[in-house]
Amino acid sequence: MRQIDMDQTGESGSAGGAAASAGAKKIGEVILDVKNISLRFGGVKALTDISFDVREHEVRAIIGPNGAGKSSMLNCINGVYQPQEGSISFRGQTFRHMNSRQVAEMGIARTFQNLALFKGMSVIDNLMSGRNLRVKSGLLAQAFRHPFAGLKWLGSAQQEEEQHRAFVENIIDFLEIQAYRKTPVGTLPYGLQKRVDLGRALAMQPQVLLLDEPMAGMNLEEKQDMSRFILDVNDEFGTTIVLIEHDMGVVMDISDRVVVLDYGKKIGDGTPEEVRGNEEVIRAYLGTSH
Amino acid sequence: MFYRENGQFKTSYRADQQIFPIDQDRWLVLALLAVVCLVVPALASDYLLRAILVPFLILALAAIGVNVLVGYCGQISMGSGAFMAMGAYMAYNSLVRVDGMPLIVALLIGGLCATVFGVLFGLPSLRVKGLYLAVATLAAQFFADWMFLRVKWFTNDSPSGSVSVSNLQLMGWSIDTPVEKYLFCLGFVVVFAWLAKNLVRSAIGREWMAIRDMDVAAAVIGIRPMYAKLTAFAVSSFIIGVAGGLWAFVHLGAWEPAAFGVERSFQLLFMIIIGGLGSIVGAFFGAAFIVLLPIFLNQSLPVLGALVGVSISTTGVAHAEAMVFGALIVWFLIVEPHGLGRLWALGKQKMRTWPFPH
Amino acid sequence: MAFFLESLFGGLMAGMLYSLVALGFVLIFKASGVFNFAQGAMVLFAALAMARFSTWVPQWIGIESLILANAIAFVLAAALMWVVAWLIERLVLRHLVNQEGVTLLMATLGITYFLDGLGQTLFGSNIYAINVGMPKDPVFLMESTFPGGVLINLEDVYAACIAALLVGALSLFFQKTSTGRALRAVADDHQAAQSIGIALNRIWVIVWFVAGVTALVAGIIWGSKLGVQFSLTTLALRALPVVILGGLTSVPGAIIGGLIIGVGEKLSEVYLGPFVGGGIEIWFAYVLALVFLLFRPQGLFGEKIIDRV
Amino acid sequence: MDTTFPRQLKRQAARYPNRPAMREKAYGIWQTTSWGEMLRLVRSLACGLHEAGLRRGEHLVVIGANRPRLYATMLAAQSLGAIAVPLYQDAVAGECVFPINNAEVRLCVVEDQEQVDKMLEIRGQCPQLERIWYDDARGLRNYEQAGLQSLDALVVAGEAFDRAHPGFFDEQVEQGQPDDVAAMFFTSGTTGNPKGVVHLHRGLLDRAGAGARFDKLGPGDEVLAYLPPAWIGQNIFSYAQWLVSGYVVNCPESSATVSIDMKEVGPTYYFAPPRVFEGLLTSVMIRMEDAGALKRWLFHSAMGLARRVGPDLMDGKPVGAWDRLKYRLGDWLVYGPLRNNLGLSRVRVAYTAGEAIGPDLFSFYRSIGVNLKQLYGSTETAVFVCLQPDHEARADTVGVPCEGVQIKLSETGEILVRSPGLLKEYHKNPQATAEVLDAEGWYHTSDAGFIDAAGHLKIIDRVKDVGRLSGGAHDGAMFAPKYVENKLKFFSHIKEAVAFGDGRDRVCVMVNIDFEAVGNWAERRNLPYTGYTDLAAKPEVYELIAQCVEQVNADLSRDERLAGSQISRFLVLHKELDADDGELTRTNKVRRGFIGEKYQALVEALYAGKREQFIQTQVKFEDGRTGSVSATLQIRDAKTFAPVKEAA
Repeated sequence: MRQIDMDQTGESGSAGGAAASAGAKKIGEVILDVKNISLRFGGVKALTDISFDVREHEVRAIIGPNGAGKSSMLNCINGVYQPQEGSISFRGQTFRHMNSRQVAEMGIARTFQNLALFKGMSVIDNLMSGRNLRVKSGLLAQAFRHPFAGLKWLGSAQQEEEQHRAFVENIIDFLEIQAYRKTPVGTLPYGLQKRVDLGRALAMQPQVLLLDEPMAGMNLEEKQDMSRFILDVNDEFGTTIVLIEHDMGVVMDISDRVVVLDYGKKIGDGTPEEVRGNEEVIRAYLGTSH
Repeated sequence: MFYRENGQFKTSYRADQQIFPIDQDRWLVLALLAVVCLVVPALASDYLLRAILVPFLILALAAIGVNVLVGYCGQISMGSGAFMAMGAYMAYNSLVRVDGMPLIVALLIGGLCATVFGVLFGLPSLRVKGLYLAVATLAAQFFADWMFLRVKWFTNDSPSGSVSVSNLQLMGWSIDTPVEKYLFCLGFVVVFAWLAKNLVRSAIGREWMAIRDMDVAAAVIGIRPMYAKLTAFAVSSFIIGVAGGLWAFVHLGAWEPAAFGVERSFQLLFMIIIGGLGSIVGAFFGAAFIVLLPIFLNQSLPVLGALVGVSISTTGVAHAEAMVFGALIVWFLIVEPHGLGRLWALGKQKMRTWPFPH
Repeated sequence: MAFFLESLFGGLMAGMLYSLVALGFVLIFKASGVFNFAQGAMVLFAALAMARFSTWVPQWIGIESLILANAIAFVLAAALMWVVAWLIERLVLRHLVNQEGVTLLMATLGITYFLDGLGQTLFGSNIYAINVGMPKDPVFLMESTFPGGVLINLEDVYAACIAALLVGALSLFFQKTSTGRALRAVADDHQAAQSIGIALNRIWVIVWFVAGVTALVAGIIWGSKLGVQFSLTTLALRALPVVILGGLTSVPGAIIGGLIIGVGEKLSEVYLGPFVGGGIEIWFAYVLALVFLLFRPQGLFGEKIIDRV
Repeated sequence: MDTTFPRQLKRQAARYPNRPAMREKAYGIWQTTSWGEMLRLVRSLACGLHEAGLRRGEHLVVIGANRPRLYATMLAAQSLGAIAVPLYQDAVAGECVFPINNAEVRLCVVEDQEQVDKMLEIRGQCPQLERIWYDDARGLRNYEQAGLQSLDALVVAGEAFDRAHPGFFDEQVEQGQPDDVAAMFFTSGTTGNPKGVVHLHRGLLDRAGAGARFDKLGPGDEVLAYLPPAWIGQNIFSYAQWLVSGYVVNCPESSATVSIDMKEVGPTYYFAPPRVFEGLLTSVMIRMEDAGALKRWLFHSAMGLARRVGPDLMDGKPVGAWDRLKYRLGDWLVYGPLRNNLGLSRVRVAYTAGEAIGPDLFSFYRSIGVNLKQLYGSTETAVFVCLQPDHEARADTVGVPCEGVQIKLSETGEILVRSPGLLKEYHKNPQATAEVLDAEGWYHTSDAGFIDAAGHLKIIDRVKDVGRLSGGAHDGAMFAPKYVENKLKFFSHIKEAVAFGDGRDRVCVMVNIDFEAVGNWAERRNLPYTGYTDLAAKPEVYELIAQCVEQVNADLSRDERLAGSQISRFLVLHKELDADDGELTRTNKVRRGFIGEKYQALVEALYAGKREQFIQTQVKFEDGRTGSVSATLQIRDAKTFAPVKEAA
């Protein structure tokens, strides 16, 4: 994999912070702070008064039995749902409501539990659509892109397309999906589609990556591969990872700190060892009469 | 079968991203262009040019416009007729009211006005989807029908509402013989098809397709749904507007609002359903199909009728034509929702992996 | 003032007819999730059938009495609509189970063209009258309060009553009977309904037949007023905004939407038309629905559309 | 060719500075390195390695797939007079210990994290291994081990050194003489520790030149480098001949994308062991089985014509005008597209080497217009011993001795070779060297064979494997196990076969089914199976293999000398023979002795006439864990035929 400068499109703000220092992973300041979030759908209380923070370059897991509100929490962070109370602050800026477009621009990307890939496009187009956020060439430049590639103004679209293509190829090499570059996404097996979904999120050069059950429905070998990819992303690009998962084994291995949700309430927060010992968590998972 | 791809490797992204990366495809297209530009004008009869080729080219151009909106961006629009009408009338007005106005600029102005009209009636697409949007665009269609009939300014106060255009000049070269009309339209179609192809394979094209495939996911990865939808409406109506101008100026010569009624919108929609949603070449297939089918039916039905002993009048043929269209739409939607365009792509893929099945 | 009342009343009558056609849309959408663009074509097809049968029946079996001939013609036309419904289910819907709404919409476009062609080939394409004994002469009401009274067209009153009757019967059918419940189940989710044993295709034939009958009734009423001609389909297109206004999934929505559009059109024609050059009724309904749509995308009574990620 | 590899590089760089020397598919496109750039890279690497302590005569180990920077490292080492030692990148860590200690290797350059981990794992057993450089830094960010450095850092250091000592590199290259040792290749060897074959610049370059002249190779040719660089064949074709002829070597993106890259590049000069050609043919047959009836009919009728007429056309023999016309049509409809899909359209010359190839497999490729020829050689003879001329390609011979090669037969029928490309010696193994190199300089190939009337060398088998049947109907008849195995392996359903018969009264065979081919065959008959072992035990599969065995017996019965080798009993193995379990060499050749011992129980059962036999075997999985696989194997008798007296 070629170590290309992640900032090549001159984006302001440190995108991806690729130069995390060598040696033990340095976990930085609080980058994302969720304060007393409550979310209701009509009468149904999905989340009640949830607060936790996420530090930079950390692998933060959110676990809990099915229906505990994990996905709803993720959807609040990235603006798909608007919580009734509470606020979310990112790098110091506090927001009551997030809109998903603004969230994407700030550098928070996400994958989807049930694969929201664009079936009508090939793998490489799906990844390139992740780059659309950073495309600067206008409509006209894109229309006249073909033969005028050389010119400064009209040709800028083609040059920019090539830069984005080079960046995306870096991700293809990283995720080892070179052989499927031009195949339609819909025809790939489930495990590979999950990788393309991860690739599309990476194409947005995120500072924080929200992973919604990346290993749901995978066999053991695919789970190992995906965990390796997640750790590599965190290690190579320094991206902060927020991981939603209900497979305890995976979470305990690869996460630095864990939040435990149950019936929309936070019942545990801390390192995997602390959480494993916590009665409430055990009761929530092993299930006793409520 | 004809493909020999060994040795065609790419050493730069520019080479890899060109419109026709495989040599055999490039030769095929160049040969086609040569035939269309040189051989056809020389050999084709006036009837063939005037009655088939010119309408085919202009409808193909309009179909490309509709395909950009419906096929690539997934926004169902039944107002294409209105956009064509706007293109035609505004081109006419700019030609008539401003003397010395070059023909091409007039047509482009018509296109721009259609763009404004299109974006205006594209606004509902921000709030509603699918069926509701279809009805909203019908509003555009009926509003335009009424406007061009009632508001006298558009038709330069002509009593009957019909207007006409004569001796089109293009830098001193008058366009009136079928061959000149054909070449004039061909120029437009080739340029616009290539512009559209560039757009749909660039970033904006991916945004449109993302909105079409799953707009919720598109918003989350940073695509602005409003920007994508409105650009789709804008580009689509610009192309349709110019096509409308060409249809009125070159094909009809004299026309009234009914020429761009709701049947035109349905006809354009049929073209891209049969031709192929989401493919530029599909627009050409659709246009060819819609232009050639009636002619084919006119020839074959009376003969068939005679065989069976039933004499089929011209109105009978018209009805049969409607029935055949209806049946074909349903058949295509069942067998191959992506129409002839997809069949063409599948055929090409089969040729590339020949003799293997996959 | 009398003139206002008159146009208001005329609007209500026209509105009732629109809601009748809109009802056909709602029925099919509620039961099969298909936005049936061919409803207009079905109205024309049914009206043509009725008109021709009412002239052919006396020739075939030689009876004179108008009522009997019309009754037989009505039954024949209804039978024909059953055949049409069966064909549509068999050839189209069966193959397009679970496609998205847009594909089904375009399929109904195909059906529209097919029915237009078929109708005119079977029954000829010039204009026919339908005479079902509707009183034609106008009646004046309430002369006492207003000079010259309010002009009411009896025919419209009758038509409105028939329409109201039909609407009542249908909403009862939907709420109370078991097939009605099955219809509503199918509308929510084809596969779920299939999985609990509802014979999907039988249900769809019933639904399209019922919609066919509503189309027939609407065709007869309009046919007797304006004569059966191709313009009926564009009239049916004007029923589309009614469905948008009232919400695609609610029968009451179709009725009230129809009335609003009917009155709105008549009043705008009378009061707004002159300033703007007249003839605005062809687009007024649409713009009204459009404006309404921007505020409430799901219409008056439709459910809120929630997209889950 | 009295020059050295570095000097040859400088000459090519001088003659074509901007022409492409090597391409590597990376990040979606073919990244091109010109000869000028290659020379600059080699110069920087050489200075870097010198600064890092690499001295003349020392060994430098290179492990990794085909990547331009690894070939540049070999050239850099040779520029300093050091010796390049390529090792197999898919070898297990343990297998690298002996070569590194044998050659006292202090410095090594590897491809990626996987190889770095191997080197670190065996550092305990090779204390002298000081420095390790890696090309692809993926995953190595937090490695802190001593002596570990990225190749980029070495290049930067080398450039600084080169600027400081401008004349150093050229002076070092001049010091190198053609008779210096250039490289060392470890033979996988079927018994005991691998042996280090030492080769000089002169020998390798001479043989490369001879081969290039024989097939008129030039700068316009394209080669795809996809086999392990440690194999002498790959090294000659994509290193020695690359420098001699100046053609372009293309490195694929990864092992998973070789077929896609092959189709893109369309090499003009191609070589592969028979196993690869067999794999291609099997994939063709399987995919054609799934094709529609019309396409299948067209394919089989075209192939029938090709089998009849193709080889003659390829050999330039006279063919009827009507057949020639039909063949041309077939070429446009079937053979052309078939070659295109396999990536062989632009192939001018294709060689198969390393192992004997089944006759039907060989003629299949020639019949569809691929100029496939056989080549005979070994690591010790720097590959080129015999080559088949263009119009004399025959299935059962390996060609005529090429320029500068003398061949003579010993009394036991062993082939002796004398050529400028012979090895200098086995590294630190004079006793083994003496065994193979006699006083007059003849090299003992340990292959049995003879020169036929047309002057072509014909290989029967390995000398020590050619046995004699004893007792029974065919007492004393010759038994060549490889000949029987090749006939069986030609069926797409059989992946590998091991024949026993030496010193026995009849021939018995153990068969490995091809999981992909038989799996597809089973699915089409909706025959359910859970895995390899279950499929291999199916009676229907035994029936399928029985038919193959009977057909082989029919062929064998036609040749009176080989009639005795007909297979009387066979069984289907429950696991695939695998190099990791020591059953195959690194180039997938059967290690018959080892298998005979490991499956002793099965061999006894075969000859004792038992109907079935339980067997349990140790298996090593990819990630090093070991497990065991056991099953009760059925044993079947096969129909044999009375030997047919040769008519002539």
